[in-house]
Amino acid sequence: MSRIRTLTNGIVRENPLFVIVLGLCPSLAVTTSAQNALGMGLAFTFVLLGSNIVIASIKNAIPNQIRIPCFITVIATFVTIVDLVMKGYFYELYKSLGIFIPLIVVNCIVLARAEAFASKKSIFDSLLDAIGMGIGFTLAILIIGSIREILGDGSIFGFKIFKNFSPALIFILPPGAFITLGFIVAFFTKYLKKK
Amino acid sequence: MAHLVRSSKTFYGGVHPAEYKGASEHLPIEILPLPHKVVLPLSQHLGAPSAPCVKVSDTVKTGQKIADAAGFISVPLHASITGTVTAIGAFPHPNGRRMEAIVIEGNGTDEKEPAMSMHDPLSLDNSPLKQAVIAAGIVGLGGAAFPTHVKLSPPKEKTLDLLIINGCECEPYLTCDNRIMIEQADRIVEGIRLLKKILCLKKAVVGIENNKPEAAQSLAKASAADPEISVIVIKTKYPQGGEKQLIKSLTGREVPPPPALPMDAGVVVHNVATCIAVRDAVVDGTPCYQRVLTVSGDAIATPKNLLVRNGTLLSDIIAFCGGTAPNLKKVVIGGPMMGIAAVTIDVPVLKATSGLLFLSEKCAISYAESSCIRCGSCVRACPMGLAPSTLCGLVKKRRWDSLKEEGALECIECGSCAYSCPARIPLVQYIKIGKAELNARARKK
Amino acid sequence: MTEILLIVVSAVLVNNFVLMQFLGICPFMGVSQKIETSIGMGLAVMFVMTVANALTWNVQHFILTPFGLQYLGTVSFILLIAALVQLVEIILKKTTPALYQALGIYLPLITTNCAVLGCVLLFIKKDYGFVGSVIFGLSSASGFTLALLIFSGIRERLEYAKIPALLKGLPITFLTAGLLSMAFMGFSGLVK
Amino acid sequence: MPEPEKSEPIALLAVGPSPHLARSDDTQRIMLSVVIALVPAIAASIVFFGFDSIRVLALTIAACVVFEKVFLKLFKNEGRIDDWSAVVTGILLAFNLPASSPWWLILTGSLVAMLLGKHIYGGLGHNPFNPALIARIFLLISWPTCMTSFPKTRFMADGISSATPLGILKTDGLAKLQASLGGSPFNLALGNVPGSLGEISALAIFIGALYLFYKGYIRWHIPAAFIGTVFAFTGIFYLAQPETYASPVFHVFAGGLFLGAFFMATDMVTTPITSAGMLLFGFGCGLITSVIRLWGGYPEGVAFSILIMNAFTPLIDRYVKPARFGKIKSRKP
Amino acid sequence: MEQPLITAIFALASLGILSAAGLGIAARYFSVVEDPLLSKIAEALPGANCGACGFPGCVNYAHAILGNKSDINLCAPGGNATVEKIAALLGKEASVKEREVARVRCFGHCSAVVSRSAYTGVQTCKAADLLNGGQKECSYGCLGLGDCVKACPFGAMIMGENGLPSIDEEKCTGCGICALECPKRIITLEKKKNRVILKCSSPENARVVRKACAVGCTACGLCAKSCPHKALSMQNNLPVWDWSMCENCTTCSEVCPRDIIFFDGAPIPKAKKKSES
Repeated sequence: MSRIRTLTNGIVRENPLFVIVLGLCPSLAVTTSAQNALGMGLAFTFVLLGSNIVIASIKNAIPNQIRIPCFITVIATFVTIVDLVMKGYFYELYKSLGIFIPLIVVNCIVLARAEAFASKKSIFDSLLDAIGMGIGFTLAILIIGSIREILGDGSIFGFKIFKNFSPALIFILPPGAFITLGFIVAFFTKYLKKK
Repeated sequence: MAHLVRSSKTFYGGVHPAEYKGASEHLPIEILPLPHKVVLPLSQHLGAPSAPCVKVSDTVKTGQKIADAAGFISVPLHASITGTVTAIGAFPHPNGRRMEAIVIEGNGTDEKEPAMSMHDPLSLDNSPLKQAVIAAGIVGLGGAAFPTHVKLSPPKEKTLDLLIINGCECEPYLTCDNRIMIEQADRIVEGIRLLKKILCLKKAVVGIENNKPEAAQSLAKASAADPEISVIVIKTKYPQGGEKQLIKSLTGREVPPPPALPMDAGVVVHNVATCIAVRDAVVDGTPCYQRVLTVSGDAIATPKNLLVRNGTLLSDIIAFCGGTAPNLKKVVIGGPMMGIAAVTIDVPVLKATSGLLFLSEKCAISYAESSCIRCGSCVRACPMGLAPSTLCGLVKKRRWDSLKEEGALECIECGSCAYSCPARIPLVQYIKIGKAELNARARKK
Repeated sequence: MTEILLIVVSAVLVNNFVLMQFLGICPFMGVSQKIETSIGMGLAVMFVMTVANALTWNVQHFILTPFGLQYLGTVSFILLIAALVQLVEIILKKTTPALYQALGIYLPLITTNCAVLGCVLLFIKKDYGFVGSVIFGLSSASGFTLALLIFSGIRERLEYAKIPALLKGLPITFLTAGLLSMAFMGFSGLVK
Repeated sequence: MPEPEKSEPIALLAVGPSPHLARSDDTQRIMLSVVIALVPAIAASIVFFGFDSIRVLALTIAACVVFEKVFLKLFKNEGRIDDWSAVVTGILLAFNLPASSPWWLILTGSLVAMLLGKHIYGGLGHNPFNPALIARIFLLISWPTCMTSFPKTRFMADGISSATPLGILKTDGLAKLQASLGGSPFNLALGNVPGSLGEISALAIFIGALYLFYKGYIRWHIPAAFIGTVFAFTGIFYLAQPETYASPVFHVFAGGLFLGAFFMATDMVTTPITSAGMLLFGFGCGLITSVIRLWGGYPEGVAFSILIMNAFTPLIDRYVKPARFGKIKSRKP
Repeated sequence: MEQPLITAIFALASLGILSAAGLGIAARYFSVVEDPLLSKIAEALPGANCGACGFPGCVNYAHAILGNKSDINLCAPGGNATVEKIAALLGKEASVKEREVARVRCFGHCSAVVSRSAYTGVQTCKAADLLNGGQKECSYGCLGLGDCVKACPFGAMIMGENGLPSIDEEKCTGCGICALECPKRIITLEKKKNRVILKCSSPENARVVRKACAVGCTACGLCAKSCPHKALSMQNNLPVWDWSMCENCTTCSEVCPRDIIFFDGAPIPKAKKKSES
């Protein structure tokens, strides 16, 4: 029961983006299309998964004072892996995500999960947590990306969905990111409060 | 020096409310018949309330002292009619609260307490003159009710060079000062010369707004004999009669923020009505127990300028002025800008009550506060260079430290800001709340 | 000269870190509640970013590139920045406690400020020279500070506003940032 | 329960704080005066664009008022619908639209103005940005083609749409601009050029603004500083390189400078409250406008500059304060 | 393949060692001694920053405790748990404070108290009181504009429909902010175990009270006379309890002719009175 809860925690109740409101930079910057958002979400999930597992397994070996630098190093390693893999196999995506792939290093969520969860719990729990949080983040960022792509480009995953619709370009430009996220967070908090 | 000078110098800010003076400015002063009963609150001035020196059922004569000053910033109180003391206790005060007062029921006569008059007081030393002012219980009759003798006793280290006489009467509706300047200019000038003598000053300036040309002419004529008194006619603008604003307009000097006083700018300011009270006290030996006030407004049958005894109840005055209209909505004691709204008409007039306004629904505004649209009217209207809208926000948000930094304590509560606010926000009230809180905090420390 | 001017205009206005590039959003949202704190945070970021750029430029050009280790960039830069921030914190605490009181509390926030790392990665991508990198760091941080300052001014004013309950807190902050970003779109095209 | 012993029932006197007088014009009347002041420009737009202008104006005003009502209700705001502020926003928004605007553009603009520009902040008096300009920029960024193709006025040679003088200057250069203007500065001042509804006729705007000056609802500081800065700044570059840069007179009368300077940059809610602050605000607007016009990607910078200075307003208000009484010590010895 | 790997390891390690060394040296030469107790005390406090202790915020209170400038039992919201925690930290003996709650000493609801003017102005008690003592005839009673309700940091007060604030004694922490906020000073902190309260604060005589309010205390003295434990005495036209003698017996509440001596938040109903007599 509690394991399931650990898994689902990150999806709605403690959604990293809409509820805890962390990791804002990529969720604003790379959500110009649903495809970018999905790519970012998966890359992020991979890093979270890897770092959570590694940190959970070596947590006893890390001296307490320097745990944060150690965490960062671990995270940075996985980020570098993702960076290289994407460069090699998904070059288009890699180009459009730009520096936000290496910037996963300083994404507060990853560090926060390492500090608050992986460094205290078992490997399996950390794995579940990472999956839950990863899905939560990916879903959230996908929602933002889809909304922005539909409104700003009239398409989703690159497919045009409306005829005779002139999309509002602003939504795939920076202001649209803030405005979309603002309204989503507002409705999400309202929805949660009612629950 | 010419006696009648026009000056275009003025202060920053201020407003131009409609004057409403037409109803009473040409009416000669009438004398209100002796009231049957007067209620004399012990607190008619700023400072400690006077201490009663009569008992219930004592008989008193007009002008007899019935309460002593309780400290330096306090004044004695005198009976304003002849009769019997019937009660000493809490009675409704114009400020809305119940305050200690002495009640005298008149016997219909007006027997005067024997007074000591002085012949040629200007040849005397100034100490007996000052004593006469203290004994007469004179307060600033312009409305502030600050004990006059305190302003006549400057500390040694302050050097003064000018006496300013305030004949601005900048509040709308009020015309009593205008009338006394027209009708009793000689007495005012006598008073000015006594004040100069007491303060050891050579020069005096009377400041009058340019909407009272008759008063200015009359005073200039009366003071023609004294080359050291000049009459300066200045722009009509509210609050031209504010002490600090008047000093600024007449001399260009700015009194520093509190606790500095006008004395720090080298001047002392007295109202024209106070000059008459000083003259009466010194020359005739008559204490301060009556004054001229204006009764006006659109809900009173006949507006008047009246000489009334201290402690007369509003109801008696209403009766003499032919009663109020049925649509009476608000009774204001004092001027419309700074006066207070009375809760009942069973309150007495005080030494410093300069007017009684009876307003109908049409003239009495009520504050239906809407959102501030940041038009800046209040900022431009504030004669003290404050930002009332900011102060109001800080009071609402309870940011007391910032409130003090923004100068809330310098506010003179003239009402220019609230008058000019299109969103009808009672800015003065907010600032007063803030000031009260700041003062309470200062006392605690 | 023109080149440097272009770097400055580009970093401060056209490609403002916060409003156009989405770097440093977390501290931007976090410490923009009061003007005083945003000034403190801004100064701290300006200092750290400039020094970090100077340091990492050297690391990049004298260690990583010669040995063909560019792929280690992310790891080594984040380590350097973390160490730098902590070093600054320790030194400030001892030498100028007053400054520490004013800025010190923001320092831990800077480590995880993606603006600093982002700035480093960007100047490497753009292949600026040493002076260019330092100027880029300083002006990017100035752009961050400018946005922070404006934003905190607006937020201080919003405290007096009647924000609908639904939008109170973060949503209105995002929306305002969006509108501000919209206004800054006017500068686009200034630098091609 | 025993009744309190009441004295004879008399109507209670109203008791409130001083002052007991207030000036006669309240928020509602101020807004109404702004509407009246906009009438000359409305007339000019109808003269130049005919029925299209009426269509755009009517639709925008109606939409703004309806959205105002909806959001007041939705956000449980006690604000008043009859304060004319929505009408003012509506007219100003219409003034920023081309006469050929399709209905959906107008509705979206009105929605954005009322929601993002105003009601997310709690309505009248609380918005940091000018609502009409928020909508204009939103539309400009979203649908650049719609917002930059303007029908020619009824007095121009042919009826196909074209760019504004500023647009021609930006894309085709100075020579083309001079050719298109035909050498007459009157067309520009009068408004016989392509442009959005309200921005074309500087003259009509100025007449309306005079009324507001007379009423004392706007002050000279912002318009003077704004227009003055644009004139001076573009003038310097014109003097240096007259073959590349357009004359300052052109810049003053072209585009939305008059509309912006007199009606948008003087919006009380979103601008500084002190005179010195207003001068600073106007200067900033002028500077940014000139920079965008001369070197930016957009041909016109008035709207952007006002929005950016709106963002600076809280800072200006905080650091530029009125001079407090009592700071001058002019005591003669 | 081996060569770059070794360089990589070497480069990273040297970077790490360099930064570590720098930090180590800095930590040694620039160390600042800070009392670790401070942060512990600050953690023990609830962090509501309500100011009930008289200090601006919890951290400042922690400073004061540490500097021996203040008692440790001033934190009302934290209650005894906090006092014990801090005491444990300081090694002091906890002087436990008795639980107090705020109570309103007025029952002058809308239909009972006479209005004397129509007030238009800032709608807060403080503003109305400052202007002229308030819009009600009784100058000691509740003004009903809800300053206390707005001030309560714990949401323990609501404005009743009768124009009087009511206090949820479970939520009330006894911080006393409402008492300070009330311009009429009619909210007082009472020990929770004392279940009786007089809902009137007017020291006026019966004639004045009757004129102003249908439920004001007329100083009839019935309560004081009938108290079986002699716990009541009349002072300033109001009964005063001596809590050391009060047994919470409800007699005073039953005899009160104006039903304003409340027991557990309500007067003892008349039905009960009759049935008992």
